[in-house]
Parts: sequence; structure tokens; C-alpha cells
Amino acid sequence: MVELILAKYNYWIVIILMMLGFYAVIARGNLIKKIIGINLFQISVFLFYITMAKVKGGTAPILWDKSQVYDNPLPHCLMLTAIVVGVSTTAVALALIIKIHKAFGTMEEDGIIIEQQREYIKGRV
Amino acid sequence: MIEIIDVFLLFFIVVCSVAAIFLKDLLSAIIILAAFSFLMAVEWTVLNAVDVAFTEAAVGAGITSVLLIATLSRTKRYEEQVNVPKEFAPVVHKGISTKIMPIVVVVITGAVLLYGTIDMPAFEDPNAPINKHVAPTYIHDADHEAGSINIVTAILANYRGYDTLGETTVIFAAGICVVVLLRREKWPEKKIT
Amino acid sequence: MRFLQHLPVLVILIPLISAVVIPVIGRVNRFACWIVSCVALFFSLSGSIYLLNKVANTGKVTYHLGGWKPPWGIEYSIDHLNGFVITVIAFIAFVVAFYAEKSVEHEIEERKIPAFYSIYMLLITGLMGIVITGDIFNLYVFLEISSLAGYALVALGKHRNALVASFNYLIFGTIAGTFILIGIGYIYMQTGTLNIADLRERLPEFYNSTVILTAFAFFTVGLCLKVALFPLHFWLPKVYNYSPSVVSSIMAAVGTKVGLYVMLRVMFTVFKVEFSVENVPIANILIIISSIAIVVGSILAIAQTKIKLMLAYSSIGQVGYIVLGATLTNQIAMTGSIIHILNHALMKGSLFLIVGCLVYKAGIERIDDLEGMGKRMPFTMAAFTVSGLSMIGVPLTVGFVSKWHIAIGALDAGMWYFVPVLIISSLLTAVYFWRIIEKIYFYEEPALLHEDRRVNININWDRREKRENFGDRRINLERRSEFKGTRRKNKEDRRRQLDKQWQPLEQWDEHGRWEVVKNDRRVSEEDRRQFMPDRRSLEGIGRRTRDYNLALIKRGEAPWTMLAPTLVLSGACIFFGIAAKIPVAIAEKAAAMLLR
Amino acid sequence: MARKEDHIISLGVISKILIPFIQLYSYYVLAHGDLGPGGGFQGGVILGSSIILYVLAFGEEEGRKLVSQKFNDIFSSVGVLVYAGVGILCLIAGGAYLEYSKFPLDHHLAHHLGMYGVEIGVQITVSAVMTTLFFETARKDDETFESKKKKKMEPSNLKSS
Repeated sequence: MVELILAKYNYWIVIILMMLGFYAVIARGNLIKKIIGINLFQISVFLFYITMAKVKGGTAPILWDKSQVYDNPLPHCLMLTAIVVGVSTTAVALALIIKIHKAFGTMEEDGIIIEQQREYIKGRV
Repeated sequence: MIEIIDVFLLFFIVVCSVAAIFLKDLLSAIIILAAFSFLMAVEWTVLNAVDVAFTEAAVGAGITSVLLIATLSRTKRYEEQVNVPKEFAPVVHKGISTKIMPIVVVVITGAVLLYGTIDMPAFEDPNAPINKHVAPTYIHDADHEAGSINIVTAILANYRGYDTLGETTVIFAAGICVVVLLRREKWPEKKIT
Repeated sequence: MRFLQHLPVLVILIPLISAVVIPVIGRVNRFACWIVSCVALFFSLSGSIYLLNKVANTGKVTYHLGGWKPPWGIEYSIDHLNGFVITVIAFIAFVVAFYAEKSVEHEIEERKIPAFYSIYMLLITGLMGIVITGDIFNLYVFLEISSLAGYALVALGKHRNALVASFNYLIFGTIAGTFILIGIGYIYMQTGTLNIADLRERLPEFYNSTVILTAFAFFTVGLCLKVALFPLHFWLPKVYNYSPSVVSSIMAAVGTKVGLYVMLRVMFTVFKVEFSVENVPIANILIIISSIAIVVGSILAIAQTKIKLMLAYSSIGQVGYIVLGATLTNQIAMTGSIIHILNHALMKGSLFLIVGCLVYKAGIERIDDLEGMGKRMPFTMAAFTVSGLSMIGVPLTVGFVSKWHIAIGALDAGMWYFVPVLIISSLLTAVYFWRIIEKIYFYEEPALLHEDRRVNININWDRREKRENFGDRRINLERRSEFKGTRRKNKEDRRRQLDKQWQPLEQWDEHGRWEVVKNDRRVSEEDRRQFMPDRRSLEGIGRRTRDYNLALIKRGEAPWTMLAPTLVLSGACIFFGIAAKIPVAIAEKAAAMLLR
Repeated sequence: MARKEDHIISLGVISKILIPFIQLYSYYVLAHGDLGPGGGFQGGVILGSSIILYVLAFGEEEGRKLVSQKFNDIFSSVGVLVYAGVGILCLIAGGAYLEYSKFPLDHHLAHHLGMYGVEIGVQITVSAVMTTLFFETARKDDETFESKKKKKMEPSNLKSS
């Protein structure tokens, strides 16, 4: 049992983290909270990749001598790309939030729906 | 020893993420998110992913927080409770189902992910498939084939250089998307006096 | 030849480079942006046709980026399916880009036009990059390029709801992307490779591993979210409705198709057929879900009053066809589903382009306003009729070919109970298209100055705001060039600025869309001057509000740069319906390869 | 008041001292990408953040004097072009796209040069875009939803003279 926990606990915590982020994205009404949630979700996925790259007794994948054990470098490289993608998405989302706040005067999902509905009732859609 | 640090860090990371999700004050939430990113960078350093940790410290704790705070400065600092007028009540579903549905979805997703861990190779297992198939060649050949001691850079700029072109394009795309959304002056700018 | 040997990468690279160059060119000349993007896409189109031809003649074409061998480097591999889809994308993208010039000028702020072309090219780069690659992580990177471009393009829509639609799209697109990333992670963990061909070889021994099952589940859910398969379709209608017509046409035509392509790839190339059908029940679930999607999409489409929304819901149904055809895992049905990628792209592309023409020429967005348009815009409406008939699935059109194949495939697989679903959905489609076709041809066109169609324009010159009373509806038309935010010291400059400000009204007249009327008759030149004071004299007048009576006049076709692409697409609906052999031959080979 | 100004002055002085070092560090990170952690992206972010620091210390107008909008826009394109251009040079040299070993140079040198070229491209784009993102996101609004609404309400705007 202890072995099992030692073997997997990292992945379990990563999954808990992912789900926290995912929950924030789909459940919170505030748009900024959604973006925070997306960030948490994505970063946890990155942690998942990094976790799987770790090798017992390995060192960072920078070659000094070849007899050493090294961690798997490929997930690191993939995650560098993914981090960049994440920050780009965040930037675009924030720009959208600013414009939404300007147009609707609110950042809450419900507030936006109400505002839209008001406009719809006025018959201007 | 490393395990203990690892567990402590992960514990703090979970605490940070919970706080970031549930705080009403968005500024605090953002700062805690930055702390989360920074702890994550430390955790990655513990896991020997130095390049990624470096990037996360610069991007997650740096740029993302700056952008988030800048957004806050143009919007509102606190999460608000929306008063739903009576006539709009049917449009804004505010039942128990809206509170429970996300939890159900999240629990199912999490359960599927946990189910996936059953057959997973153990943490730090040197005989896991990922350490057997493609990666050994990188480790073995990176310095003389690709000319870089840092294997991650070798993969990033050489073996999978095309991915990095894509990555740069993503950055460019983000830049131009934000410009198109937020810039107010005419594009071919003339001198504004 | 050396150049042709590098064509696989150049097909992607040329749009990418043009996307990067366009903003710089746009500083000098806006028109050049359009030219550059058209030329780049034409190059891509000819390149992809060449590649498809080569694939058809000699089989798989591979290209190793950086000269590294596949599992270590990134590989481009083009087979029948790839070549087919990439040609479809390049074709539609070229046609839509050709169409874009006038439409974009009309629907998007002037200063955003260079950026529009740049983002458009990024979208196409992303889509083509997804399709052509043979590496699953490279696929993710290009997926994100295309999604980012998509979010920004949707947000360019005029109405403020476009922003909300775009934000929702961003949230669900990112969730889908992250799910796919998780799927890639799980697969990579178990196999240690990212190359699709290599994955196919290494996966079978892990088919019973829970890791792989989870990965497959995440891929499926993420991709269903991306392609808006029925229960996960909620983001799509608003996105199509509020984005500019060019954007909705390219997204409807090829945006979701690429998601479907990835679905086919993951289900039948990364995993083998035995896995997707026998090891997991997902294929069976997808069959049921997609047949529900077909019916529900059609029913929801009937309920709509706006043309764009109707087309969006019908898209949801059409996505169901492709998934249904694919998950029947029968060669004929699979062929039908692959041809439907082309067919639906042609039909939906042409329909959305027609909507763009209508918006441009007549400002029409509602189905009710289409009455009697057959006389006013005969060519456009003929194109609409052809595409509509094709959507219904009338013989000699493309819609028939794919539906026929899927139906025969269902019979062949012994699942006859899906044939009624197809027939019912065809009937439903007939209902909502016939309704429009009836309005177009059999209704009287409304009188020129019918009371309902009188428009009251109230212009507050000082604030440069135009508000229009359109019957009981109020439309807020935005100005095209922004006035605020720039203060000119120089009088001459300010005058020039004012001239620009005035342009829109003048242009409307030119296109014959609006005319100024007073007391139910057209305004003579003098009256008009009275209504629209000499712009020079405006200076220094200060605040001033004026009421105008404008009548909506729907007459004449859209300019030829818009009309020609529309006619080309709807013509292609008939051409490929009659000469169905060409795509069917390729699709058959692709289907055989997938079901191998 | 005086204290506040002092504070700003010290901020300015310190950031003026710091910024060159930060920029130098960014080039160090770029150049040492193949020896230790770092590379084009990290270098770019650090370079971008040095400019962000400058803007935070001296304000947007001063920042615009340092890097103008035009400069930013063009350089964010130039970076990608440099990257893609290195690949095209490889094509011209007779290799596959981004195949550095086909450069008519020593094997090691060719790879080094290719990777440096690519990383420089990444750095240019990243720093330019990060600066742009900051400038665009942090700009003060000239018109918010509330002020717009107020304006509409104001009768003076609707009156005709």
C-alpha cells in the first residue's frame, strides 16, 4: 500500500489540482476567475508532464558527463511550448474581458446575460 | 529528503490553488496565483525541469500576473453578487442544478483520470516506456548531433525546431489578436499632436 | 525538382510568412494585404492540388522537418485523407479570401483590416498545419494557432454580443485543447513516442491499459467539444451568428471539418479500428449521439428566425452526418463521411457567403426580410437555391452523393435503422430550406416605400452617431471610420477627417441600398443638400441633430468580387454532384486506408 | 507630496540602474541557452519585462519614446521572419526545412549558428509581443461603460444648437 502511494501520490495530487482548475473554469461566474481557473488547469497539466519525466536518481538534462542518469528531456521541451500557448491564450482572454467590461459594464456571467436579455427585450438585437 | 520537500511543496500548491479559486478579492486571487506559479516553478526545479521552471517563473509569476493586474486596473477589483431582477430570473438559471452540475462533471472527469493512473508506470520509474523509446537517443546524441549540451534546448531548437516555429507563431498571433481587440488609434499611425 | 520536393512544408509556410508580413504591408497599403493573402492562398491551393495528385499516383508522401528521422524529429506525412482535406481547406480558404475584400470593408472597421487578413492567414496556417502533420504534439501547437486566430476573428463582429460569444468559444476551445493535451500526455506516457505512425505500431500491446483508455476518452471528449457534436454544441450558434460573414463562412466550412479530420485520425489511425470499435464502446455511443445530433440540429434550425442562426444549427446536424458515417465503420459509409467533408464545406461556405452578400447589399439578416429577393438579386438567390437543394440532398447535387453513401453504408453494415434518421433529417432540412425558397420566389416583393420599411435615421453629427428606426426595430449602425480619440490641430486635416466621416452615407447611396426620401418620394439633389449640409459648412457649427427618412431599397447584385466566389462554390455543389467520381475515388482510398 | 515625488524619483533611479543589467542578463540567458537553462523565449520575456519595468517607473509616454508602437509591431513580425528565414536558408543550402547541418560549415558550427539564429528570432518576437501586450492591456481607458452611459444621459449632447 505504501509503495502504491509512493508510486502514484504525485499523479493523484496533480489530478486534484487539475480538477480544482477545471471546477473554477466551469463553475465560477466571474470571467477573471475563469481565466485564473484555466491557468490553474493548464499549469497542473504541465506538472503532470514534468512529473512523468522524472527518473529515479536523475539530474537535470544538461550533459556534463555521460555516465550520469538524466531525466527525460522531451516532456520538458513540450511543456515549454505549452506554457507559451497558455500565456497567449490568457492574454487574448484578458483583452476580451476588457472589451466585455467596456461593452456590458460587468464581468459576471449572469450580469452579462441580464444585459443581453435587456437588449433583446428592447428589440434591438 | 526530496520526497518530503516535494510533498510540502505540493501541499502548498494545492492550498494556493484553492485560495485562488475561492477568494472574492480578485487582486488577492491574482497574487496567490502568482505565488502558485512560483511554487510550481520551485516544484519543477525539484523535479529537475530547470528550463521549464525558469520559463514558468518568468511567464506565470511575471507576465501573466502583470497582465491580470493590468486588466483589473481597467475593470473591477471585487467579484460581485449579481442581483437578478424578477423578470430575468428564468433566463439566469440559479437553481441547485447549476451548483451541482459542475461538481458532477468535475468528479466524473477526475474519476476517469484517476482510473487512468491504475496502469501508469510508477513515479520515477526508470523503466517506464517514455525513458526507453525516444528519449535515450536525445540524451545520447544531443551534444554531438545537435550541438547543444542542454538537451532541452537541443530538442527545442533542433530536433523539434518546427514546433518552436509554431510556438513563435502563437506568440505573434496573441500579439496581433490583442492589438486588434484593444488598440484604439488608427493602425497606420500618424503623429498625434 | 528540388522545389517540389519541399512542397509539403512550403504549403504551410507561405501562408505563415504572409500572415507575418501582412501587418507590415498594411502600414503602407491596405489593398496590398488582400492581394498578398490571395496570392499566398493560391500558391497553397496549387501546391496542395499537386500534392494530392502525387499522393494519388505514388502513395504516401513524407517530409522530415530538420532532416531528423520520424520518432525523433517531426514528420509531415500526406496520404489520401490528408491530401484531400488539405486541398479542401486551401480551396475554400482561397475562395473566401477572394470574397473577403468588399465584405470585410463593409463589416469590419477600416483600421483593423490588415490585422484581419493577418489573423485570417494564421487561421488557415493553423488549420492546414493540423491536417498535414504526422506528429501529434505538432498537431496540438497548430490547433492552438488556429483557435487563437478563431477567437480574435469572432470578436471582430460588430455587435457587442460577439465579444461574449468569442469569450465562451475561448473558454470551451481552451478546455478542449487542454483535454487533448491530457490525452497526448497519457498516450505519450504509455508509449514514449509522439509520431502518429509510430504510435499506431506501438499502441496495440497497451490496448487494455487503463491509461490508453483514459487517453482515448479525453481525446474523444475534447474533439467532440471542438467540432460541436450535439450535447457539446452550445458555443457554436452564437459564434456563427455574431461573427462577420467571412469569418462565419470560413469557420463553418473548414473550421469544424478540421476537428472532424483529427477525430478520424485519432480513432482510426492512431488507434486501430479494432480498438475504437471493439475494445471501447465509444464508437457505439458516438453513433447514437450523432444520430440524435442530426435530428435535433435540424429541428432547432427550423425554429430560427435569423438566417445565420439557422445555418449554424443546421451545421450541428451536418457534423452529425460525418460522425455517423465514420463510426458505422463500414467502407462505403466512411467514404460518404469523407466526401461530406468536402460537400458540407462547399454548401455551408456558399450559404454563408450568400448571407454575406445579403448583409452587404441589403442589410438583411432575418428570414422574413427575404421576401421577393429572387427578383432583386437573381444570381445570389439562384446560388442560394442550389446550395439549399444540395443541403436537402436532391440528386445531382453533392448533398445527395454523401447521403447516398452513408445510407448504403448503413444498410451494408446491417444497421438499416439509421436510414430513417437520414430520411427524416432530409425532410426536416427540406422544411427549413423550402420555407426560404418559397419566400424568395413566390412572395411579392415589398413596395419600395412600404411603411414598414421606412427607416428613420437620426444623426447627431457632433457625436457621429447614427441611429435608425427600422419599423419597430431599432438598429444601431456603427460608423466605419472612428472619429474619436484623434484630435487634429490642422484645419485641413480635420476637414479630411470629416470627409472620411461622411463617406459611409455616400457609399450606401452608390450601392443603392439606402436612399434618402422625404414625404415618400426620393429626395432631389437640392433637398438632399438641405438634409445633408455641405460638409465644409459643418465646421464650427457644433452640435446638430438631424432626422432623415431613408428607405430600404434592395436592388442589384453584390459586386463581382463577392458574387463570383459565391457562384463558384455553389457551382461546385453541382459540379461535384455530377462529377462525383473524382472525390469519391480519393475518398474510397482514404476510407480503405483508415479501416485497414 | 514631496515624499511621494522622492519615492518616484528613487524608483526611477533604481530602475535606470537596473534596466541595463536586466537587458544584459536577457542576452546572457539567450546566449547560454545551449549550456544551461534558458534560451530565446526566456531571454525575450526578460527583455520584455525590462521594458515593462521602465514603463512602470516612468509612465506610458516615456515608454513609448523608448519603444514606439511601430517599432514593436514591426519587430514582432521580424522575429518570426528571422525564424522562418533560417529555415528557408536551410532549403537554399539544399537540406530539409530547418536542417542546419546542410550549411556549408563545420557540422558543430552549423548547428550552433542555426540554433542561435532561431533563438534570436524567438527572442525578438517574444520581447516585442510581451511589450505590446503590456502596453495594450495596461493602457488607461478613455471611455468606460459608465462614462459612456453618462454621456448619453447628458442632455447637452443631444441638444442641437
